[in-house]
Amino acid sequence: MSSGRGIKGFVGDELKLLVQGITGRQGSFHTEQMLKYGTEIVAGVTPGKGGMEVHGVPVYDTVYEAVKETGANASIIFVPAPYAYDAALEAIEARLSPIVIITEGIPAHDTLKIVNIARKYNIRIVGPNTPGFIIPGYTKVGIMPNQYFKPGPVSIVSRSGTLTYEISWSILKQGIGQRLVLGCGGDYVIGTNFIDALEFLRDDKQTEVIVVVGEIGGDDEERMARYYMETNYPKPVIGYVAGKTAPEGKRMGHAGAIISGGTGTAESKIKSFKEAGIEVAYRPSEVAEIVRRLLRR
Amino acid sequence: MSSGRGIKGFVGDELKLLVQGITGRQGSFHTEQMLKYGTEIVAGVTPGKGGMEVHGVPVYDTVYEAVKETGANASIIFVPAPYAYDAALEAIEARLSPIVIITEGIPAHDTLKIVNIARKYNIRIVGPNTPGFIIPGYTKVGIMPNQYFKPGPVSIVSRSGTLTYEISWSILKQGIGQRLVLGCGGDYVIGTNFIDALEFLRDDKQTEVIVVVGEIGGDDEERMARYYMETNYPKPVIGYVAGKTAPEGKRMGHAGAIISGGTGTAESKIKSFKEAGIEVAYRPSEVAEIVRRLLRR
Amino acid sequence: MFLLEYEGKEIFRKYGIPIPKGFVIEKGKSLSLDLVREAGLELPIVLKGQYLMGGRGKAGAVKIVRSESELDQAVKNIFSLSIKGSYPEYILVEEFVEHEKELYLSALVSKPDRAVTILASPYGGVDVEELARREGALLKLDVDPSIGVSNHHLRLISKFLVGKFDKPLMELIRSLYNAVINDDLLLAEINPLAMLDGEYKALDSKVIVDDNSIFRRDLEKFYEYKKFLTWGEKMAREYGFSYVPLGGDIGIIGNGAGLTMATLDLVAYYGAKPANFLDVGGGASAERIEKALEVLVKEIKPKKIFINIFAGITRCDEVAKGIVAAVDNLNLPKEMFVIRLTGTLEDVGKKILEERGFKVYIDMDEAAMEVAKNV
Amino acid sequence: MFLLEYEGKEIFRKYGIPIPKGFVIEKGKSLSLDLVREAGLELPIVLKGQYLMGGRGKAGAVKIVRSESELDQAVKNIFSLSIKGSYPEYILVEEFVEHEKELYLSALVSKPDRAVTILASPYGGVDVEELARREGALLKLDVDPSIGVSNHHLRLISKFLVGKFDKPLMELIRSLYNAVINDDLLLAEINPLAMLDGEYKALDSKVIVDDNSIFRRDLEKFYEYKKFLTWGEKMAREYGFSYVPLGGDIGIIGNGAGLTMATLDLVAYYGAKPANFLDVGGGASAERIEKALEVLVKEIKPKKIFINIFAGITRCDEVAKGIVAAVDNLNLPKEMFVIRLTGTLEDVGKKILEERGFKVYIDMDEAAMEVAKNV
Repeated sequence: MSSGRGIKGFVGDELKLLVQGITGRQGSFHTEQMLKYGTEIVAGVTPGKGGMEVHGVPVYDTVYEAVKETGANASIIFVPAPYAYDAALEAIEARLSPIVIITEGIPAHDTLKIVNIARKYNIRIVGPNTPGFIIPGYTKVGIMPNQYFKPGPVSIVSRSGTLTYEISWSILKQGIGQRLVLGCGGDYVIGTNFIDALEFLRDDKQTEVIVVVGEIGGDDEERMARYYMETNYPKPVIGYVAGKTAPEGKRMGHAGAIISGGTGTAESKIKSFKEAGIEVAYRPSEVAEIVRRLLRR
Repeated sequence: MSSGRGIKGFVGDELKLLVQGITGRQGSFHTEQMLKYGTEIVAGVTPGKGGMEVHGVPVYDTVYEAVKETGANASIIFVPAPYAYDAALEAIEARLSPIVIITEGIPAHDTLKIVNIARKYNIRIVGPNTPGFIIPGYTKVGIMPNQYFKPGPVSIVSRSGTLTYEISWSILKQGIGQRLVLGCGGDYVIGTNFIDALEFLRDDKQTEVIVVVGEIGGDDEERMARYYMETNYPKPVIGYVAGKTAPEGKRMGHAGAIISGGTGTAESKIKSFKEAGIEVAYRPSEVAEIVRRLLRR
Repeated sequence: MFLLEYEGKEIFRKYGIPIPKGFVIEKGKSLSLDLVREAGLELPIVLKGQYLMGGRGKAGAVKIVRSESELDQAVKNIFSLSIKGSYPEYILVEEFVEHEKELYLSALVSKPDRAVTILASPYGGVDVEELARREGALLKLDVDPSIGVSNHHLRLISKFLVGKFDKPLMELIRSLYNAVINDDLLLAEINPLAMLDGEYKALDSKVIVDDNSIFRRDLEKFYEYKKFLTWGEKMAREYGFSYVPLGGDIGIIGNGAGLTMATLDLVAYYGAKPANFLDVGGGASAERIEKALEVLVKEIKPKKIFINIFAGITRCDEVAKGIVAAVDNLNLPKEMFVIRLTGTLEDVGKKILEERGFKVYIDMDEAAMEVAKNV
Repeated sequence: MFLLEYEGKEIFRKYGIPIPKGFVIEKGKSLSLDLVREAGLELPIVLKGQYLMGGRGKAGAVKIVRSESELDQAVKNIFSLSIKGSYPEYILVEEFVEHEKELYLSALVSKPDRAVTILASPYGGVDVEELARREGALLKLDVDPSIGVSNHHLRLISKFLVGKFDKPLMELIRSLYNAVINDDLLLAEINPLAMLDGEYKALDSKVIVDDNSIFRRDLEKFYEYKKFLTWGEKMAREYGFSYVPLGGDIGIIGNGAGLTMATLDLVAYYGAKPANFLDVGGGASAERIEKALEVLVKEIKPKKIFINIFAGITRCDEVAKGIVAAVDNLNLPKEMFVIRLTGTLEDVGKKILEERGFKVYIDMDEAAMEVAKNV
């Protein structure tokens, strides 16, 4: 009974969310925000706090119990970095997917193991250090403010948070809504990168244009550009790269945002976009202009 | 360019075999036997023996080099038990599939890890402690004698070696050949069990009848019977179980062949076969009689 | 390989799993109150006969001793109690552990799940099979050994067992898992696991070590390995064949575990009783065949011997030579033998045997019928 | 966090990777031949300035000293050599290692492969980027960290490096992998790895520790952490914002790393030069905003300040209060500020600021154009 709300390979049509770390400050606040947005949150987990309620959501001691009682099929994780590895494994073993890891400051080696184990079970990890994702009109599994998103044909995948809201809003001001807004996460190792996102958006009928919001560090943008070109990607992609003025060797906020040994520069990324035929926006607001032109509205 | 020789989900149409442990006594002997049978063996590996030849097959120091040079895509492992874990991982990381582990005496915990890691990469493990498999007219990746097999419509999956040749031969004496003869292996933990085999034989057009040769210990037979019934298996299966006279608590040769705590008895297995509508043979030669009847020849 | 209770508890101790204070006395030794006190114990104590098989409770081989006067008789009684013909060679002397609750806990290599499975129940002291039948009494958790046990597993099990996250219990579960992984165990069962005032003690142990781990582990120190073997069992270990005496009339030799079992079954099918299981394995030499026959003749003393060889790697000429050698050396009557021989070098083997007056069968059923006749 | 060469070598030593004999002297200390001999070294020795960035070879901060007379001058020289404005605070004094061959070896967390990647080349002493360009010069091996490094990896790398399975080299590779896994390293590079008579020594080290491991690892002992911070950098660490001085005219404050970078870029796009990167993070309090402004004003001394807040979790009223407090406490001219403020509680924030005479922009471009005007 596909309602077409979900996105194949990413999230199903009947998302029942579990919030891990629901009793914490952040977990509790965003549970309320997600509920307001209409997300179906069926359970929360905080070890030792089983039996409580948070904004009407029942809290369990373990994921196992929560899933057994409520049929949760996806998770969002707010637990502090030292416990995030264990929490993610708990979600993986309960076969929840996607698992969105909001937590900042998880060691790269922990994430590496999480991602490799998840892959084994065909489970999607989003993040860590991500704002999550929102599918306007269906669900929000994340921490983005509710007001900048409306259903529409543009999907945005991004390595940052606030900048993504900025761009979403500027698109919205043109009267154009979004199909999916996905934060890939600012960490060094992440579960879902640009290529992964393009992969599952390829056949998503409701996505007409894709915006990729990159930044300095790593080569996810370059690889995405190559993927775009080599697989004859069937939809237009607009690229923006933050950090054109960043110096070498300095970390710009995100764990992954660092230019080192001359690699990871904005120039390199923009060049690869151009070579692949991806239209480049130089200002955040230019993204919206290009989107409007491409959609001929 | 499917030639229909392979079996989907098990072995491809263009098998290029690597022999790990090719310079050992067993490895070398069976390399010759397999070559005689017509198996395409492209390389062998024995660490430290790179540069040699065994029956005309080039030997490499590492699987990596062997695969790079020869394009090997499957492996048979003859290395002694203490080194088998490492050899299997080497084959897994080179993405060879299937990987047939002939070696006897591998600790169950090593096999457990091998099997779990292989599953992650979607790689098929056969064995350990198996005679391997033969697809008459195409290839032999195993140690069974060459003379008891001819192409035909019967697939045999078995937990034993010699008994399987016995049954194959008795079928052959009826003028009926085999599509696949597969030894699942006599160890406690194995990579491919009866259900796995039935799974990939389900859609194999060339298999008309399946013979399952079980034995005491574990509950692979009972599970297979349940699977057969619950999935409305589309082909007739004939079951034979060795060990009807075995006492409790004594290991009958194979690591896995032991009745303990009243479970794993032949009676239980035969009962589950009958309940599932699987025809039971009480003597090895009776298998051939039932096969002939079912094929109406 | 099964371990004795006290051997299993030694492993528990190594991994930090609490066990009752105690010590072991050997058969033939007596037990005095002084000895008990030297070991730091006080009455009451528990005496437990050490058997490889279950059922000792029912047999009366577990005895609580509350006064000095009972001590001597209790020891003697237990050493004279057999279970299925086996007498204990050791008694485990342990402190009597008061407890408020008994739990069940085990970790094992699960064949169907291809995982290390942890089983737990708040209703200890009962068979796991019984617990499995009771709705909701047993928690089963599969741990992927390529990932390992995680804190969340421990939390879940602890809560199931005692209703809360109990650190000592969680550590105990982790230790049990580690024992299974690091000591190549197929099973480590604690039943019952006693609980008193937030402390835990493993009152019993059931441990199986993987025989295949022999190349990296000293298995020869364990009772089941070093225990009294019959001469035939020693020969089997030395010459590399599998041998299990059964008590019937027809001695059996086969090659391959499955074929040998099938041979036993076929003999029984035609109405006779197999006397043993003997698998000579793959590629058996004439010598191994000869020794196998020697074991059968001397230890099993069968009325007839059925040799069933389907030769793949095995060579029929070697088999034939072994039979001839055994017949000559042990002065055996030809009439004792029914020989089925087919496969690699069948003609050579057949010729050797026929020259010595043996009939050689090709068909397994025919041969089995023949051997079952007139026994 | 980058480690100094000698800090990286300490880690190597901990994992059993052989390093040259040596010791470290601090800036201000002098070096005598006696000191060298006390440490068990003899001339010739190598003096190496300890920098966080590369390029010291070219800069002349590595010096072989062959006679006592050169010693003093060499030390002075190195301490006075700056690379990109940074002077070394330590010199590593090491034995001079004769060797017949230089290899390249590293293990790192690979972002695209989501693996621990081992890189190896028989042509050491050359940049890895250069090696990657040479056909067949570099072996790249991805290790799944949920499985770990296996013997077969070690065999393969050893053969690639020295043409055979060399036990000491294989152990060294395993140690390097273990260091990366167990010490939360993002990179551990040995270049060159010297070889002489079958022995190996890590002549240099390049090690990056994962900053995120701070909750389970003592990172504060490392130079990059404890090194002299500017007052502003200390404030940033204390109040939890990210701050990087850059040297232009326009002070920048944003929320979110991406948005702040984009703000810098936009200012540059409209022709002005950003003076810094300063991300106040999510949900910043008035106090954090105030402190951020204080850092900018006192340490960067910008001509103008551009505050760009797109409030999600952040609240505009808090931001406004912080600005007002800073302006009051530091006596700042309103004209200095261009403020873009939108999102959560936008109206409240706007009202607070407008009451104080600030113009508040909603549109990022407009604000950026404004700030870039007349600088």
